[in-house]
Amino acid sequence: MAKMNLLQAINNALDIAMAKHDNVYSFGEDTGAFGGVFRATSGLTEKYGRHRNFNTPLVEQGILGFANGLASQGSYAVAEIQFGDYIFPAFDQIVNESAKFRYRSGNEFNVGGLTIRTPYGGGIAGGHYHSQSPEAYFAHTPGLKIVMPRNPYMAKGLLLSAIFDKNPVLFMEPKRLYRASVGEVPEEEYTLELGKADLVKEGKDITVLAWGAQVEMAEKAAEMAAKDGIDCEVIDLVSLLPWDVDTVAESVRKTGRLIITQEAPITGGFASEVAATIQDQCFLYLESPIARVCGLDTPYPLSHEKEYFVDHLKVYEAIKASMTY
Amino acid sequence: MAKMNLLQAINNALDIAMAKHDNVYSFGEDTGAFGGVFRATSGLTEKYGRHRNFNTPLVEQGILGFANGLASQGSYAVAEIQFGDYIFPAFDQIVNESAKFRYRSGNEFNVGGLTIRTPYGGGIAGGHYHSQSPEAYFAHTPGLKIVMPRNPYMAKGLLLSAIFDKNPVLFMEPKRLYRASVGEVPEEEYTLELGKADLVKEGKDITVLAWGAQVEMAEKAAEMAAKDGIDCEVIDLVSLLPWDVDTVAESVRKTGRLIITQEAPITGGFASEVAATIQDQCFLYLESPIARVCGLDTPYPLSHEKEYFVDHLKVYEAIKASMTY
Amino acid sequence: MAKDKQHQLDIVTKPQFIDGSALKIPMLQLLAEDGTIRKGAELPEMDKELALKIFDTMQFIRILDERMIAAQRQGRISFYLSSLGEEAASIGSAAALTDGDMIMGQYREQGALAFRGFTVEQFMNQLFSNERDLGKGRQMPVHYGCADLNFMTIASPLATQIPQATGYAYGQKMDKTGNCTICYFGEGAASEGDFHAALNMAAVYKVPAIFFCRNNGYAISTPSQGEQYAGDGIAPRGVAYGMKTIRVDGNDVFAVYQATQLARKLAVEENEPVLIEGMSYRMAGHSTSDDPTGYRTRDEEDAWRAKDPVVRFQKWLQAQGWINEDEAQKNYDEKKAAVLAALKSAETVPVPHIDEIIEDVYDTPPPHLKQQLEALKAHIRKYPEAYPKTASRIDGGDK
Amino acid sequence: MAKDKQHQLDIVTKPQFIDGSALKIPMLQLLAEDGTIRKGAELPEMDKELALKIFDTMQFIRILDERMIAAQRQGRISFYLSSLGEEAASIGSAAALTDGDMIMGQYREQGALAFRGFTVEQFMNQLFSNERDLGKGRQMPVHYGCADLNFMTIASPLATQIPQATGYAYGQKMDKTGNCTICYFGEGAASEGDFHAALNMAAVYKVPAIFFCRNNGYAISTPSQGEQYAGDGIAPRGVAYGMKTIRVDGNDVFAVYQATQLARKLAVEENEPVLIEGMSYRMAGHSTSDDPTGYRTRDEEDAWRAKDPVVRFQKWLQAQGWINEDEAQKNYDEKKAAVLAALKSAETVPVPHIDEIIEDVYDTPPPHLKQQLEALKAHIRKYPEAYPKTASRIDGGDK
Ligand SMILES: Cc1ncc(C[n+]2csc(CCOP(=O)(O)OP(=O)(O)O)c2C)c(N)n1
Ligand SMILES: Cc1ncc(C[n+]2csc(CCOP(=O)(O)OP(=O)(O)O)c2C)c(N)n1
Ligand SMILES: [Mg+2]
Ligand SMILES: [Mg+2]
Repeated sequence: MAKMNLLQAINNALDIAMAKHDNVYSFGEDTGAFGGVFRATSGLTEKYGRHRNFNTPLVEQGILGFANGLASQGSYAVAEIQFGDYIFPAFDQIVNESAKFRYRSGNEFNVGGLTIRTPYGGGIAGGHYHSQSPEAYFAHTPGLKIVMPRNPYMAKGLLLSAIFDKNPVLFMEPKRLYRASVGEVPEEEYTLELGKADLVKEGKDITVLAWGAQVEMAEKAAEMAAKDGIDCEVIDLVSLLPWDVDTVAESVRKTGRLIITQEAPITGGFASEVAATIQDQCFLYLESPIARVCGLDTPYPLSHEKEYFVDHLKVYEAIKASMTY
Repeated sequence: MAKMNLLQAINNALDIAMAKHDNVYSFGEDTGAFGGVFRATSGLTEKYGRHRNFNTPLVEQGILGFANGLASQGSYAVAEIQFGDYIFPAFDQIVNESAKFRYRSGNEFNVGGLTIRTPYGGGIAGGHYHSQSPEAYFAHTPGLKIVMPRNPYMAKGLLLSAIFDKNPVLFMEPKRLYRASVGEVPEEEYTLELGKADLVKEGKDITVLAWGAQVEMAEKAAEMAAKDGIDCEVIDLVSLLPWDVDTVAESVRKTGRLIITQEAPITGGFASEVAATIQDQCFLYLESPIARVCGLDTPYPLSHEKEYFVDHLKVYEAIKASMTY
Repeated sequence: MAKDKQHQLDIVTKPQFIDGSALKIPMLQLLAEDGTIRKGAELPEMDKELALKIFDTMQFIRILDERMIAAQRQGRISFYLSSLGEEAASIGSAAALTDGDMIMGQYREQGALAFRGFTVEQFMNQLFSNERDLGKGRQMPVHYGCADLNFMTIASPLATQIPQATGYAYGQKMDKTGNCTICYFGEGAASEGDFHAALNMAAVYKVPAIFFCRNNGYAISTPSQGEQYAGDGIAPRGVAYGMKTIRVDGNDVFAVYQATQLARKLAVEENEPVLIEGMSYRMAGHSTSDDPTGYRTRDEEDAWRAKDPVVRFQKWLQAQGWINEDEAQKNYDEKKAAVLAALKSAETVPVPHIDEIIEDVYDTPPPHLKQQLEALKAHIRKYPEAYPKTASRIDGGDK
Repeated sequence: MAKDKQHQLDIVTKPQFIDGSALKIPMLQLLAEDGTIRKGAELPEMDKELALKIFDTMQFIRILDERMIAAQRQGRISFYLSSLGEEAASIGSAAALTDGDMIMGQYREQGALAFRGFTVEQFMNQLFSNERDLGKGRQMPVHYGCADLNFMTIASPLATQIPQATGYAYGQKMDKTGNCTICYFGEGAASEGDFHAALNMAAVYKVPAIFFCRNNGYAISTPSQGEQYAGDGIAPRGVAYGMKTIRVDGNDVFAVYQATQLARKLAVEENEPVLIEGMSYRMAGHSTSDDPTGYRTRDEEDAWRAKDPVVRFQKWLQAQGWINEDEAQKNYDEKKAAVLAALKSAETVPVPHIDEIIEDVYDTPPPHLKQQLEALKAHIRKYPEAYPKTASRIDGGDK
């Protein structure tokens, strides 16, 4: 075990993957010898050479096009998009290509070796274009997997799973926690199963569901609620596609109440998908409406970041409201 | 009044808009003198010249980039994307640019004059890439309006509203109905309000909600259900962003039951947003879980199109299941 | 002119705007339109066997295209897209490659696929979306693909395969396969951002890729010159990316063959990506959904008919004494019979079993897809007459 | 060489690959690095008033950049991005335009904005995201914009403004405004698909647009040569699109001014879009988040320091007798004082009222946004200490 922050855990997972297989490649804007603007890929060029960890020209659609081709050739392509906000020029390559590659060819070809890494989320004074949480834009896309770790331990195990998973995986890294989240991480290789939610804290009164950096807000809110005598069950969804309906539904059948919190704007967010599914599956168990605690339906405003941010206080208030419905 | 099919109604709306203002421009791939692959823009070059209705080079991101710039200059830019399936290369220009143009500039600049027209939907033997219903990909984007007409009358009135609306509007045309849907349409200019749902058929037992071409399936299913003595209220949502929560909620408070049907895959679709919101707003009125009748979570398969298609039978079965819950 | 150190640039002191006229790219032609060898031209080596295989493939594709357009008109298939007039471009280039080289096409390269050995049955199974289609009937007609033949499955979104070719070739280079990737696309698709990304990245990474632009004058109804681009076609862009570039007469199978052969050498031996622009003409409509009389003249079409690549090559073969009219006709008739037979047979093969609807979304179907399939099957069982193609076999053991 | 009718192409019979060496684009330089006029060069007309306004703006931008980097280090603003070394490119080009011409920048063109008349207070209000910011404090520092000055609001996504410039210029042409649009972007951004779309469309539509590429050698840490592109920079691409193109020394304000002046004439009078590539160097880090010692050498930076555009221009001005060292220093000190004063004052202005959070998403806030605002305000009222910047004024009448 070693103490690592989330960035180090990711760097370590990349290192292990590249050591394990010669045909794991890591690339993106500024990810070469410089190691990326967040330094997630630092040291990799030194260790594996400039043909395995390298800079790309500044073109996200090209990064994903290249990555799709490389993965279809049988390699493991780990592409970094510098900020989640800049993934949209690659939207077509991801949604129309990566996601449909295997299906459309009848499994003659596939891009299972593809992993897309990108930092996402707010709370770092990034304004409109360095704060977005675009996961829901991708979650409507059969063929993709989407994973969002909340801490270093999960990041390493999930990233190793993602890289070697036989399907294209979008791996979204909570950049607010890159350095802020520190924890014990095994130094050797290990994997964590994709598609499984993680029970963060057991409780009996109400279920609070989150993913990525937002789990921290759920936990903090649960602590506040505990002082009011409310026993929250906190679940980290971990994977958004496919997502672990059973774990969430089972918890809600037990607690009878559900709060879902996400950073992204509420309308059309992934919280809506969870709410729609759970109201269906747990209809007879629900004691109050499923509440979504989410970003406003506006772009991410710099000067009102604190107000916009879905903090623990907002989640806490929603817990109380649900309990007293 | 004149009999028009949906294409003619759209062509007529474009004609009226271009006659009304000199700075209404219509453009897209093959939309020039040829009139577009569906002929929605036919006759416009003849009437308004090749500088007002014209072909673009084959580049969707360029079409939208150009359109954003033209709209920001104060013109009305009506851009056609040949198929909804090919809108994704323009995703960045729409989601990061059109939608945020006014907000990010503090209203110094805006692209309110932008309208994006695109045919969408399945049932025409189009396979993966001529059948998609991508509305939900855009519905998570504050700043956009999204409108989907179901018939010629609505298409004309809504398109005229969209073109002159002060916000960027994504106008999605049900291509399955381009020629199939025929109706009486006033020949003069008229507009229909954006953001308002339309009550297609009153009923008291259950609410069936749809938009675009799918409204036809809701109506047919309602007819079948009527024979079983089930009185359906059928609502056309018309606008997805912003959407008319009140009309839907009011109906569900009356009927106690809601079916939402969409062509797109179920996970992360717009039906999920409606279900999440309505279970919250109508919690105490619901007599059965809100049911979503949607596409499978797969790409759109050609040879199983009939099976994949969300037809009236599937909606009808869902109505019965909800009534007997 | 002095040199600027940092940029190694020549320095001038008078402002001068440079435009397309600074870079005129000529067109390689070896076989003249009348089937004779151009003065000064030297044909690349091509033995009789290869020459006849090329011609054979050309004939086959002509027949296939013709029959399937007819089949579409008869309502037997939903859609077809012909390569009439462009056979030399795809077949001549494919002939210059080895079987291990990857082919990534746009959709008008049935010639390259046939040259690789895709059988008439395989073509038909795809065109009829039946259960024997390698693509499991999921895509529209002409979206062929075959891993065994290193022919990447065609997909409708334009230009997406171009940066993918760069990535694929990167993998080939790193794996030291000794192979290259050829990527075909139209001059229309070259307007897409993906084209720009692809060629620039290929030049930077020095990958063994051949980018073959079929410039056939149209993108559906949009003429290339002046409406798709204002410059001298696509070739100058290769030069701008610092990539070796050549323009050929796309209707001259020898020019295509020679350029591709040399390009392959540059790609595989020197990791130099190459751009080839083949000038040709789309003789038919864009597809069966299109009627070109709406946007071009008969005269223009006739002018190009005189440049027919198959006729031209046949003349040369006959002059060579490698084939005569009767033999050519006999081959034609045989192939036509084979096409008709395969068509009839493929048409009766059922669509894939309904269970296939959820396969290949992921490597194995996750629980939610299995549930969705079960629900769908229950529904089909309830209304078998509404889903006739799959209902009868839904519970059969023939999956 | 024969001509092919359809394509007007020269025909050759020997295969020859063409590469970047076929098109070498020189660099226009009028003012040598030592501030003297190059032999053979003729300076464009520039009166004393304009020359001093340009120099003034250069000085101001230097001070602004320097002070704001310091302010960021002190934690007074969150982010800053300097244009050190590239002042001649943005100011020299802006000086060649009229006030009615639209400017669309990337983010390193504060010089052009200052030249247009953006006041030091306006700069500061944006940098401190306060309620006087024209952009209502919504975007990160340096994302300036001003409709009155025809300076489009900067946005972070790279290259998106390039096709927008094509569209904007199309509108100008159709409205017969007699104006053009200038669009700035880096050589890194020129790799994006949007660049390709923009220039090709501009050439096809013949719009009055000037595309000004600031080639400053880096995109964050990525060096241009060999990692961003393999060709001869960005200029050859203009030629490939059939667009008039010129390359200038971006550190020579006269070369920039002259090229832009001529480009404007082509754009406005002949509807000829123009590509200008200005060769320069990003002297500072990419932004305050960046430390360039990780990817480049001191030596390289020093070599470029010798080409400083401001020093060079000052030397010329002094030789001209239009300014002397003392005057320059005095101006400098005055500007510095003004910058410091504006900084101090802007820093104390509050952020926009919380009601602004839902404004401008649409032209008027729809009901769901009003509800979301009300809920947010109720929440802030409950926890005022958690939202100190807005809580105190939440119910004040000062919106
Ligand atoms: C991204 C995308 N946009 C639009 C289309 C619709 N479309 C199909 S083919 C075509 C024209 C292509 O022209 P070109 O690339 O020149 O190839 P050609 O058909 O001439 O062989 C268009 C616009 C598409 N398939 N994909
Ligand atoms: C679409 C997009 N991708 C990535 C980024 C992150 N980014 C910001 S600036 C930059 C480098 C830009 O380099 P260049 O265009 O050369 O301009 P310069 O900074 O050198 O002036 C990058 C990669 C972005 N802002 N937008
Ligand atoms: Mg073409
Ligand atoms: Mg740069």
